[in-house]
Amino acid sequence: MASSIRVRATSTGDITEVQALIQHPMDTGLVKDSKGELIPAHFIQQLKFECNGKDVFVADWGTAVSKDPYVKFSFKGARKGDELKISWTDNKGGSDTTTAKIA
Amino acid sequence: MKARIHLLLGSLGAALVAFALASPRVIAADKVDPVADAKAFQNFFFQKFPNVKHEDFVNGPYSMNEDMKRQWQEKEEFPPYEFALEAGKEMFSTPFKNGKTYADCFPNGGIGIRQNYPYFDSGEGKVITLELALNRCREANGEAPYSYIKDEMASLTAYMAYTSRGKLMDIKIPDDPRALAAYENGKRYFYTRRGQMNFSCASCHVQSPGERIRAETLAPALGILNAMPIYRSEWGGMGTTSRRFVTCNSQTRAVPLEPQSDEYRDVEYFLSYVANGLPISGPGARP
Amino acid sequence: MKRSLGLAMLLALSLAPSARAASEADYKAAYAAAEAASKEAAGMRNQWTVTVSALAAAKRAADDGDFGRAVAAAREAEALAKASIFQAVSEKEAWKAMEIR
Amino acid sequence: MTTTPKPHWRPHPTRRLILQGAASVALLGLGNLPFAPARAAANDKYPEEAFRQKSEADAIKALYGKAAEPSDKVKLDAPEIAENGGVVPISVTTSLDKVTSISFFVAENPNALAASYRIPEGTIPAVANRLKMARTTKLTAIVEADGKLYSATKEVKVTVGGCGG
Repeated sequence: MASSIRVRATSTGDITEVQALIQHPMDTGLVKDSKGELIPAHFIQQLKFECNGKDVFVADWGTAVSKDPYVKFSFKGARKGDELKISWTDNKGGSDTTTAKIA
Repeated sequence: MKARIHLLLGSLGAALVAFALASPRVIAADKVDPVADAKAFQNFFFQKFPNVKHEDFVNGPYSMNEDMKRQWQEKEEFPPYEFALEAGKEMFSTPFKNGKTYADCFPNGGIGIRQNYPYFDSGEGKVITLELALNRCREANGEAPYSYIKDEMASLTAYMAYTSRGKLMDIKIPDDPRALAAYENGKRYFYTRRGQMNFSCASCHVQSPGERIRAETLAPALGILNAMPIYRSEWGGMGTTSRRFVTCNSQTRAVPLEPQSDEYRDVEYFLSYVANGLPISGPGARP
Repeated sequence: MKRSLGLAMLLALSLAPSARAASEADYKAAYAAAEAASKEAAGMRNQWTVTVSALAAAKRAADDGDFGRAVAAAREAEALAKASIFQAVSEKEAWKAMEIR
Repeated sequence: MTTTPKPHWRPHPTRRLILQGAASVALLGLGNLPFAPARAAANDKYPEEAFRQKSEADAIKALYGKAAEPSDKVKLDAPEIAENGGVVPISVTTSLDKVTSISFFVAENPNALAASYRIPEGTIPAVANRLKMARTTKLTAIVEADGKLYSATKEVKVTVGGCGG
């Protein structure tokens, strides 16, 4: 199945802008389902972006991050064609990783 | 809520009067004229909201409220319906067990045709919506039909809508009395009050677009289906036209009809026809 | 909201039996009438969700043996069903008044 | 156990791989250790303790261990009325330099700390994301620059969704 991470990385001059959208329920553990039972907490805790072997951005997330989370940031020091590695881990030990070429 | 009750009693009273006076004159004057209807419908909104650009009406509540429009535009940079779009594209090209694909069921391979749906099928004498056509295509190829309100149908219609983005809505009413009857039935459904709240679609989307009902900013009825299917933050997921109709009904405390029953197909026919000339903007993101 | 529910309750009370406790027979009669009205409303494709829940509440109360509450709920369901029938009949023409011309 | 900071010079490739290997192993191992020490967020570990705090003050103390002072160099952008409490687009930018961390706190949420970002050297100190807000609340963004904390706060109105039924 396609990766749960959608990334757009575009570089203009020395600055690379990165946008990521991740498919994940981000359940808070405080919501009840239709049968009235609590849906257990299930959310991404850490999201890491690496480029050229260096962490360029690390996110620590709590339960207040929206479902199908989105994040945007920019960093310097990368060029078109460099590879960006994105990986996340959630509180249930789930994880996913993908790579994207900087356009 | 108090106002609603006066409305309830008031309209029941008025209805009594109208009912008593229903003289032939009212019936005779009512020749069905969709062209005139569409013009009057669009002018009503263009005059009520003079500074909303005509094509902006398809953006629903965002055409009514600047602060919300900014939040929407920010979300549109990387919209939450991205996953449904990609899933739809994948499903659209995955062949059925018999080797055929959806492209074989639709004109132009299903690409860029959403603006012609729903259409009136003279053979069957009924309105065919995009969702119905997709399920019929599945059944014709030996596949089980999808639920009309769940994600698979939303993903398929999302992809087909995306391939028509920007094309102008172009719904035809053939010269067939049954087509006129279906259009009129859709119009009747749109203006008929229902549920204990005694609301019709028009009570919210014609009388008070741009205003709030609790937290929701109401969308104008003009172009209200152009963005379907929509990803609603409220639902935390995709919603087809069927899901929107069913939930709207239950919110007025009316028991919803079966998805794709005649009334729903006809009201979709009416609403799409009067939005002719406005661009398709699906799939959409909504509050 | 309160007014229309009050209206329905008022309607129900006016039909209430004398002071003696409601029996299962009273409940069966009240429920049958409510169900008939609800079927008619459904037949006109204009059923209200509150009618369905009032009918269910009547059945639940009867199952608990509380026939007083069951009769009241059935009466309310009947009143709501009748209101939705009235709405459907009057809207047959009334909708034209709202049409954009 | 702390990972050695990334040296500026290009270390011998295999040494770097070993370092990276050690770092990722450390990370996995410490994923959900109960006693994560409440030290500055600059290290690799997930600030479990800070995310568990209810109030904003406790969360800031657990995450950074020091107080923040409001600064107009921190530009926080958030909607006046959230169209939907579940998806509130917010973003922060700052003209401060040597920024090492940016965090968002939603005062009225069950747990105040919503998200915390580590900004390595070379990354622009600006973040945009979408948060959940339980009800009308104060939203605070805190930027850690050169070891000091600077904050900006805005109120976001959140209303109950749905229209009846």
